[in-house]
Amino acid sequence: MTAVEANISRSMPTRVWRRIARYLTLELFLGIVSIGTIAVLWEFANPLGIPVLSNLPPLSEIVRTSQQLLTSDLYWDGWLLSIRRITSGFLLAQLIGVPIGLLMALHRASFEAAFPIVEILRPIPPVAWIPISILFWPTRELSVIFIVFLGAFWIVLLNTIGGASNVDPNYRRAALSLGSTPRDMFWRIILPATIPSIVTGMAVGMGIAWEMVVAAEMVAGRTGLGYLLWQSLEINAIAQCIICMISIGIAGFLSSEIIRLFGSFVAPWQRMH
Amino acid sequence: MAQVIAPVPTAEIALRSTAPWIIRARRLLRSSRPYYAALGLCMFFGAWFLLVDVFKVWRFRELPGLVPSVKEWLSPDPVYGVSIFTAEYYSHIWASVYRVYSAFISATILGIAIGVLMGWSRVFRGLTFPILEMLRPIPILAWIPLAILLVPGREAPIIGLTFLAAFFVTILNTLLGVRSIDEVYFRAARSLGFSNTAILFHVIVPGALPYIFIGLQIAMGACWFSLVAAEIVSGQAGLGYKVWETYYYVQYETMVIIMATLGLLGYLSSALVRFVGKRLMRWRVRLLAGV
Amino acid sequence: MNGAVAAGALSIRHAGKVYDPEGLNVVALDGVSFDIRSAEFCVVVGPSGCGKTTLLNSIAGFDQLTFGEIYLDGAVLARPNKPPLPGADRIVVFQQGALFPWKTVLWNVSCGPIQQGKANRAAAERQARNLLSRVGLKGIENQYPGSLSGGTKRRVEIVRALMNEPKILLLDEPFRALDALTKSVVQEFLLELYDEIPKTIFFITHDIEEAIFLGDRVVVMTTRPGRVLRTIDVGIDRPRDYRVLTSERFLKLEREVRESIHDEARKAFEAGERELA
Amino acid sequence: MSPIELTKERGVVLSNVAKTFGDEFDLIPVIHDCSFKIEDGQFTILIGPSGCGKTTLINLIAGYERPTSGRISCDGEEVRGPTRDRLVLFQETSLFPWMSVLQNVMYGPVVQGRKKSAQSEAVELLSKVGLQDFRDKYPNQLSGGMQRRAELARTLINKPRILLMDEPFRGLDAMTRQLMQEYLLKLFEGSRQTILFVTTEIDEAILLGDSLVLLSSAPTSVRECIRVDLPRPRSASMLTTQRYAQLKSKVLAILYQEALQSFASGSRAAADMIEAFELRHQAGEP
Repeated sequence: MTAVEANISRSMPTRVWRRIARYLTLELFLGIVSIGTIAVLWEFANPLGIPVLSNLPPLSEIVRTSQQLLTSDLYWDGWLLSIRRITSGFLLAQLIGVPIGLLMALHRASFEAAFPIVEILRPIPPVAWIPISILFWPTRELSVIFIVFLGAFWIVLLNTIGGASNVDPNYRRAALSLGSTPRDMFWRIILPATIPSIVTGMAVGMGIAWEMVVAAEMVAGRTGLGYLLWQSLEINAIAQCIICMISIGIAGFLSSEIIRLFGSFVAPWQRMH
Repeated sequence: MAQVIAPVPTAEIALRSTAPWIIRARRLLRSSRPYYAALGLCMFFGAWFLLVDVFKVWRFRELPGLVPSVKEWLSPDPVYGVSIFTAEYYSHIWASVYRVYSAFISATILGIAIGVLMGWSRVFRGLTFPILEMLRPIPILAWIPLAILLVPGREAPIIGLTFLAAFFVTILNTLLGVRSIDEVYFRAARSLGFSNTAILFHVIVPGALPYIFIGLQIAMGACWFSLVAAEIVSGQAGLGYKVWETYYYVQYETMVIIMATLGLLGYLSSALVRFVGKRLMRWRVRLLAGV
Repeated sequence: MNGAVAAGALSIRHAGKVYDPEGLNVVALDGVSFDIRSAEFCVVVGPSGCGKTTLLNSIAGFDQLTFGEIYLDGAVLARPNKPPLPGADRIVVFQQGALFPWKTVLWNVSCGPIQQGKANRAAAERQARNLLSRVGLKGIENQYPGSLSGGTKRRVEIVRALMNEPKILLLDEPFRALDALTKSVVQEFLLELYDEIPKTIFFITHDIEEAIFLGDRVVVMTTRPGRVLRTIDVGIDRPRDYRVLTSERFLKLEREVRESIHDEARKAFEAGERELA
Repeated sequence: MSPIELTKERGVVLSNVAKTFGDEFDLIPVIHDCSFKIEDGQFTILIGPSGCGKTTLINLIAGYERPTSGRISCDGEEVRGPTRDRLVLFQETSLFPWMSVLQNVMYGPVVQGRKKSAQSEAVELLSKVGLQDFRDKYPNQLSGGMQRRAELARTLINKPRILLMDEPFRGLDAMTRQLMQEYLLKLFEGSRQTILFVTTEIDEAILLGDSLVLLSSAPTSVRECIRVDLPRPRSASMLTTQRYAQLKSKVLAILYQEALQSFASGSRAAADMIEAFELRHQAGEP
């Protein structure tokens, strides 16, 4: 208990205070202070002449433009389209990445054959694939989804391989001794033990998927949050730019929260510490 | 391999005196890895060649062929002026490498400094962590328009973006690393009379190093990802810009060369970070058995 | 090294520790008092949760007392809520080991005097090499702790502590993680060092056999809230070796302590199991 | 090597077993030449200095590893691979963290096709080990002692011919360890289940064991076999009897030399090498 908390709690010796004090930690107090000062500095940046913040429109203007934007259909269509692209690209990456990852982890020959190819293709930034994707896929939509797919695919593949090949040998040996058939070993031992790494791969993959949707819509898309962001760049609307950025940030945050919830549902034993 | 293995007396369990890399090489050759790897690569390039160059299956006919691309890459006087013999190729490489490494190194230094500060003082962490957590979910590429509108010049926005990609990751992993150091090492250091700076250099930084290098690996990958996007939008030179320019002017073979080069540079950069990590963290070498 | 100044007399007066004074009022240490003469090997033994670690940390400066005082050589060391600063006069050998894994053995052993400015690097390293070879640990100076066995790591850490010529050596169940055979070897190593370099030692453990084998005086503590149940003068002459373990006096003492502590430990265990159920 | 006639009598027989790890580049002999017998219905103890290859012996008997030379037979047939006749309790818990305690215990019967009776057997065994209220909890919600008891239940439900235990109580605190020892004694004296128990604690070895197999330091061979003629049922009070003290000093004298020998052989002590190798090998290096 730090000094600050100690004297706060000593002044109100009731049990109720114990529960409040748990939330009123030092971090909460400092967090409010720091975010508050930045908001104030941002709002009055121009009169105060603060270097970076003064080039940005004041906070109030951003809030005003956001009200207009939130009511426009373009904005919400953007959300729907981006989410549709993300889900299809992301789900495809899991449906293909996890099985291949498990195969490569459990079958040595396929790992030794496929891994060099992974080592060649993975370092190529997915954004660099956009031209090839546009050439190859018949429609713009498919080319954007392919880029999102690439962003999430490598991560979940490597995490699955890592998870499945590092299963604690004592689990495998115990299961073998208890008389498990190869099918039992896979479904009851290897797969459950790998689930936590797969979920980590999905969470990181989702973050990169959102990066890729922004880039792909920037270049190839005609719609979506990413495209809206580029349009505001063209017409020099900084306020709209910032709102789109924040919206994408919120979307990214929400989707990784969904993955985390999915993870705690699929691997309940993880959080039971 | 049913050799008779003579029991070696315990006193001198000596490793054969041959150099370790020879041992690794001979072990590798005896294992099945190189042969399957060769098989895998043949299948990949074979498929590319058959699908695109030979049978032009379905949509593959739109793509650049394997043979023309390799020919262009290796020819002393390439059709579109970019091959391993032309200066232009290396100028683009240098432009990209310069941007990535200047951004990466500055992000590493600043990131580690701030990460250590956040790990060390609870007040500083209280002030800075919320801001970091708010900015982190925003995809790096979403910063591009703001960078272009606000940051003057041509090089600065690109390097700034690549810096951001590495900066957040490094801070977070350094913070994670500092928090992972067992309290017992701080107590031991204090009772042995270490000053604060001594604790910083001899306990905090080395202790956090393993996490820091996990962060640096991710950061290097993120740098190359963001560099290409930034160069496509606002670059004049650099591999990312060149990818888009060759697509625009229908020079598809050169586009494949640039993509392959990006892949190679990405791989070499990560390998470099791993190598530096191994050197700095020799103490993590597995036990005597020399794993 | 032998002319260590004859200091390190410790006296603990009604030391007490209450956790979370506002809420649940958990009394960890309930007025513990005993003295340790200079250069005496004192062992505190008791079940888990009897506050022996709190006592050790209060001496070392990592924890603070709620009431009572601790004096070192007559001067006040710790007062309620005013813990002493950790220092080289009270070096702790921790339970899970605290050799810096990222530094070589030589660096670890010689860093104390260097960081305190008592010696320059060359002198400290020479002294470290000399001490290491004297205790039979020659040849591992340039290795990293990660590549040493459990027993060797413990011995290096004890050498690192002694390099600083502390007034008191504090040992917090240092051999708990070792298997029994390695433990007996390292225990004997500590005894040999103690015979050669007399030093006040404050050793805590839950292993009765270890307490009697090592200590001149054994302080037996009750389970929570920690109180001194009884103090025993072992009275087995030194140097001691493993044959002592099966001597008549040793077995009598062990039976004595085991009975007085057995029901204490069962109470602590049941409390522990209940918390989990 | 003369073809050793495989004795038909019950129990496990090791004859001139040797095991060497690594390939021809870095050869580490872990077990030099081990021959001993684990009689049926007996509580046999394997005891030796740390890093002397005890874990490797367990793996060889369980069938996870093949001996480099020599032969291991169980009830006359040669040991080929892991079976439910020879089940292992590892040093660290190997309860499947993703299954509840009940599912863990039922795993054996379920995969062996006895689904129907599995649940009732498991519930009955769990109440015998005192974990009936924890059946739906996950392993990481249990204390060290409880995890060990759950693992014992998971093993005993398959009625193994021999129970192999690799320092199972090492991580437990003194009190829990004592209670687990008493519990294991009650279990053994009730069912005469054949047990091979690896430990480095001499008190534990003498309290529990009928016969002690003393191992040398690395590479391991059998130094001596000692019979423990303390009466059954055993109790902790026997720890301070005179007969016990004689046994202990005899065992201590032999093993103390071995522990010293593994320390004395220079900085690259063989024990460090073996301990490191076993850690690496246990981590399942292919």
